[in-house]
Amino acid sequence: MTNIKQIEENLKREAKRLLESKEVSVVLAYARGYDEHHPLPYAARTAGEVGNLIFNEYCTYNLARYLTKYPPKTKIAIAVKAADSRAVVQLIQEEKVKKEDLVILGIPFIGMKDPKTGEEIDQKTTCHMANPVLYDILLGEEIRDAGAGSPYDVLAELEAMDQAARWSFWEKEFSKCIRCFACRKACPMCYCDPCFMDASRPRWADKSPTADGNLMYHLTRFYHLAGRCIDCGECSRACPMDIPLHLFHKKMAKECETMFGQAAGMKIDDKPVMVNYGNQDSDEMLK
Amino acid sequence: MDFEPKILGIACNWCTYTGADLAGTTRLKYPQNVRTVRVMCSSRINPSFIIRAFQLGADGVLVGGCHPGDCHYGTGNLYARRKLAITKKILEFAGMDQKRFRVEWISASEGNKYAEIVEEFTRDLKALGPQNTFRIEKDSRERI
Amino acid sequence: MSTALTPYLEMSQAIAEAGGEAFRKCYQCGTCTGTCPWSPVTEFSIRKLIRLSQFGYDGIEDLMWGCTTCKFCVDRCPRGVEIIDLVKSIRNMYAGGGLLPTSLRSFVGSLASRGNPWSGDVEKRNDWGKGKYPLFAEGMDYLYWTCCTVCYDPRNVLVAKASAEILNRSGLSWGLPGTDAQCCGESVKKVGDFDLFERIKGNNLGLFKAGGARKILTISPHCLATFKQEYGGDAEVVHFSELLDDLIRSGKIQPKKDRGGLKVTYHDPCYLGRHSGIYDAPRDILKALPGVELVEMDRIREQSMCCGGGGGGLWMERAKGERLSDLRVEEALATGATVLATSCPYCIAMLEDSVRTLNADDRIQVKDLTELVYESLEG
Amino acid sequence: MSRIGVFVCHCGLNIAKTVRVSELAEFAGTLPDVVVAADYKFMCSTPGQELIQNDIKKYNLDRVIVAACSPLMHEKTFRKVIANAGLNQYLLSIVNVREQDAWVTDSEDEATAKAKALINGAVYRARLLQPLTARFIDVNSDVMVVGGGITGIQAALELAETGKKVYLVERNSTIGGHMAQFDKTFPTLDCSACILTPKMDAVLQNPRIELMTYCEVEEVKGFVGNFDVKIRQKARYVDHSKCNACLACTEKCPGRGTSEWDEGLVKRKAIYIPFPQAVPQKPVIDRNACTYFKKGKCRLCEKACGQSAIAFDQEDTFREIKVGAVIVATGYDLMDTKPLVQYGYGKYPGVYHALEIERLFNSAGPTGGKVVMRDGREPQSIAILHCIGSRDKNHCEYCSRVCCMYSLKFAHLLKEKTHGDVYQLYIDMRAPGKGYEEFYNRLVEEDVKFIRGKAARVTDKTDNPDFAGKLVVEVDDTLTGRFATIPVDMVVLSPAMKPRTDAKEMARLFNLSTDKYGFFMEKHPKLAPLSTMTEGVFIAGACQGPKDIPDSVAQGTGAAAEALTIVVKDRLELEAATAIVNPASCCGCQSCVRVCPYGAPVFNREKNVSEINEALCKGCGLCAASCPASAIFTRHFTNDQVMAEMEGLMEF
Repeated sequence: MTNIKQIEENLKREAKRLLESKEVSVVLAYARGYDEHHPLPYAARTAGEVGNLIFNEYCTYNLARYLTKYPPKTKIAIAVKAADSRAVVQLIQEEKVKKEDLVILGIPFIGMKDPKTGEEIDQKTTCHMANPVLYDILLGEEIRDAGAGSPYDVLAELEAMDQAARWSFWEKEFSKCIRCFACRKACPMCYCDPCFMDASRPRWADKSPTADGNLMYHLTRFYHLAGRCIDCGECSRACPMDIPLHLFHKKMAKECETMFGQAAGMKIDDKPVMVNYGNQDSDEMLK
Repeated sequence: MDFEPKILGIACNWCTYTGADLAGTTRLKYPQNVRTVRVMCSSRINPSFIIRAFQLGADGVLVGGCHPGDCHYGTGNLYARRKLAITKKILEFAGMDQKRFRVEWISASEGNKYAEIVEEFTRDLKALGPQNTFRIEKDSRERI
Repeated sequence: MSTALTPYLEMSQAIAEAGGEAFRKCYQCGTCTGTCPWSPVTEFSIRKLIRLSQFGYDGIEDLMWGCTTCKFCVDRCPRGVEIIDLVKSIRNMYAGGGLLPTSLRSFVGSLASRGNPWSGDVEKRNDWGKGKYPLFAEGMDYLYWTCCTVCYDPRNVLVAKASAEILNRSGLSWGLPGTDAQCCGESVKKVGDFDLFERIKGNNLGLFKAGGARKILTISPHCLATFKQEYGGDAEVVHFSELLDDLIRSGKIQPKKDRGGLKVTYHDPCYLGRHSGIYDAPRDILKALPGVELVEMDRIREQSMCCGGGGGGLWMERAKGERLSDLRVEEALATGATVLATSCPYCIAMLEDSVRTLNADDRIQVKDLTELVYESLEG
Repeated sequence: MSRIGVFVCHCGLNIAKTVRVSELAEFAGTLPDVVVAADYKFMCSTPGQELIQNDIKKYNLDRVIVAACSPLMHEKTFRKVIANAGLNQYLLSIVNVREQDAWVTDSEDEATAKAKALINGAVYRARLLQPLTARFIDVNSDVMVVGGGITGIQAALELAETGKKVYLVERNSTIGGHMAQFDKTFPTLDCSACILTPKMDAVLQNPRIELMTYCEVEEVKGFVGNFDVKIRQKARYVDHSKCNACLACTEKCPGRGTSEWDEGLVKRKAIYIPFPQAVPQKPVIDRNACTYFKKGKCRLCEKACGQSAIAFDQEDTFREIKVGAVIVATGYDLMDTKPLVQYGYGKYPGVYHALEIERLFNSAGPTGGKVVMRDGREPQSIAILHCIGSRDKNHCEYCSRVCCMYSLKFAHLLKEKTHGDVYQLYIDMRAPGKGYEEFYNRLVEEDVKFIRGKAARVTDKTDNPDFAGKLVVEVDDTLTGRFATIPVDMVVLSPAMKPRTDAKEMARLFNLSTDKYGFFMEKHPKLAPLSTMTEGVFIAGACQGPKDIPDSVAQGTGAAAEALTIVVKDRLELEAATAIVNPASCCGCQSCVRVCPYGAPVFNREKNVSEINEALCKGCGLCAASCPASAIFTRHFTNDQVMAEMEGLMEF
């Protein structure tokens, strides 16, 4: 696997070339935060600003969420890891961005670390893939053996619980929610503005973080992300109260894969599962 | 007085609601625990409705739609099937007892099937007892 | 006194409660009697029996013992009336009160005392095998449930031997039930003695569970149908013809001896065909025997003619000319076949009886599938 | 704050018997925002309606709740009632306390408690109802009739008489349907051709009927008043504009095809007209039987044709036709009797089914009207077997209604033409129509032998010497209670009437639903037998269920009248409950555009929001449920209205 420093070099070289040739007007990557372990998302607009770019094991942010914030037709280059590339594919599927406006810099890497805890994160929270699904330029060699086990193994413990135990688990977790909406902010697929939570007719949930309001917010978001979530784990990392939201999203991704035979963000010409139907969908899933 | 479950029925106007009417015109007798909301198509049902129904204290939710292929709007219930399937999985993973949420395809000519399902569902729910998972006490809930 | 009929509705209510309420669906169209194999040869009319039970008119006693539960009428009834259940429930009302016809009292008595209908000595149940074959033990592939008829009836003992020899050559691990095994109880339930049936069933189910039998192999289709439809145990039940067909297909049993163009016709036993839906396995077996030419009779498969042995028929006295097995033998002779093959001990007994009474033993022989296959192995 | 009026109907005793109506009205009065609550014996009657209208004015109500029968019954009635009292017709909520409450329980407490909960839900919902104005769309005044059988012909003629243009689409190369195959019709024994061909000719001559034979419906788009039907004109390989129907081509043709018209009893040429009085009387070429198409040489018909009308290079062509209403009259098929092995159809040549016998009787049929069997013999004894497949749980559980009568007709014709013995094996002789019983009595007097018993088996194997060479029918003669064997030369089966084999596809084309046997589903079996759930599409004749010619003709006329109610108007009021996008909330995810079956939502590229074309929107609400930002309001079923009703229902 290409050494991380080498990837950073390649990133800077490509960013400089793209900006100087005006092929793109902005390069989305990472820059130093207040220290090495806490990088920040960074938009380099001129060749000079490329110097600030860095890439290390802590650059976990999913930059795809910024693609929907730029006005249409802006040419953007974006550095994406495996999971982030699936987010880009999903956005293209939903026609929120156009492939021709993007230059995708793929980063094949395993071993990202969670800035908060410093632990390695790939097995537990992400989609377990090493190579980006879609890229124009690859900033390192492709990784052959992506390691055994499926991303859904981590669900075994929760799935083994009986319903009452699972309910008390989630009830406790949701009660911690302070409605800061960081999870919504961090998610590349949550681009609705205003969100259903901001509606007042009907008021789906009360504005203050009451138990039932939290329940409605999180369960509805799980539904909105079903078949669209690319399992990057950013929502849990962004959550100040450490609610393991990624587990629920992972479970939904697993169910969608088994029921509809399609994983999110894998192929550009797929249609998102919830706005599609299969004649061969069996009624068993309703039993 | 033993426990009488409250079931919220959401029925599609063209098939299940008409089927329920047919059960009435043929004077079939079935328990009166179901209160039905009529919607134009089973695809009108938003998963948030189901979550809200359980929050409002429903002991069971019965969604009724046309058989796949019979939908008055063509493909409405095919989308609904996926939406309701994922809703079932959300409820299950969150910890709601699976037997409290039923989705049945009941056509306009299946009055007896409607009556049988309501009877069976009421029996199951009586065994399960009241639903206290999502229920929120009435007083802590302001009016919409 | 007037010959007018008056409805005796308490009787029909009682029949309904005993499990025969299906008579309410009948609109007396006559398909059942038209289809019933007994109609051309006897006074018996199943439609009349249903009519009488609808109103509780008297005359039920004269008709109630005519049916051999061959299920032909049930398959054809346009109203889906479960006619066999009705016949069972009528007989239950009479048998319950001990009003069995004399010819049936002996076999029911023997079942009650010895657990087999042939007044056979309980200890001698497995003596036909002369100790050569193993008893069933946990972990074996199959519990080979030998029906009382193949244990005690001299003619059918040959079937037991042939089948045992085949199993020995099949490479499967199998064993016989102990001597505490009893009849599957099909006939006794069909003659209406439900309590005796429940007792026997309890005993046998106990044996299955105690022995830890996962797969049960039966030689008689009556055991097959009763175990599957009435016993409700969780073990898998397979008929000998189904297993034999697989064994031949997978090459574990290779019939080699050329039978030199032997003309064989096959009689579908009602409990293997209509009751259990097995039609092709026996035919594939016969086709796999070298030098055997299978010629089919007119009434076969779903439309097969009953031999008259089911539902207690084996023990009922039938006047000459009123025996279905005679007609069946004649039909077999008409095909020019020299062997009438079948796969049910009751059919073997009935057809053998008819071949003798029609003294056609020089023109045709009755053989069980296992015997034919066993003879083909000897080469 | 809204001012709600609640009106509880007794419906005579239908509701009042189990729901304590006065207590219900009283309860309704105590609910917040309910200004008046009353109950009355018949709310839908004129006094009942006036009661509501007076209360609207007296208490100036702005919402009305009627607790009565199902909204599917009288919602439209009560909408007119409050509209006439000046209140917008959508400010109404119907509570179903009859079909789904009073009629389905015997316990008064249960029924009343449920009624209270239902009313409470309605009050919650009523508060949020919005006034809606109906929309109007223009209506195309033409009508399409699909299916050229007697029903379709009748409908087309009636509509053309009123001055409307009619497109009559028929799949076969001629109109006339099954009726044209018959020789006589019961009970009057009219010759079928004599009463049908004038009507067929009238269709041909009528300038306002465009006859489209050898055509199939390919695709249907649009909605009531504006259907857009794509028709496939199958290649005839004969240019009908040039052909003068001299039929010289048919003499020379060496091609051999099985004649579907004669039910396969006989062969026909490759270039053919099905029967002499076919309309149009111009031939078509059957590709599978034509030597030119199979081997590339022949073209004898081209040489024989004086008008050079033969066109081997013809292709299927398509036409888009705009109509305001559609009548589907696609008729029936007879059940295939081969699977009923016990009757030996297909095994014994002497066994015929009903349509085959009709062709034998028909003078234009394969045997010129003489009853001659496949082996050339004239039958001296015939058995007609009723209920083959009908009234049978294993096949078709329904009674096919017409077989008793046409079997009687067969018996008469067989008696008349063969002077032989005729047996009829029936379960119940069903002769309910005008002159039907009299026809049955006439047949009894003509010494037809009626046996009350369903035939169980037909076989040629018998050991009775004097049955040799005969077909033996085994039956339980239930009147004598004895088993009987009837030796006959010929057996006629009266099979069940079934929907067309492609009824499912036809239903999908026109968005119709079918009942569990495959017949098209009417809106209401008693009150709306000809209309369907799809507005503007009507059904008539045997495609809706087995029926005889008089009923089919009556339904053809009825469907014509119903279609007329739409096409006489130049503008049509459409359901107002459609969906609308709130652009402020739309996040441009286009889920609605992807799911809508009618293509109503369109994505506006500049504003990056979806907009809904209300003319195409049917108000199903699929888009609203798929919209993550809940930016779409389906009028009359908005999110807050549904959730409010749920809250009200769950309160009690």
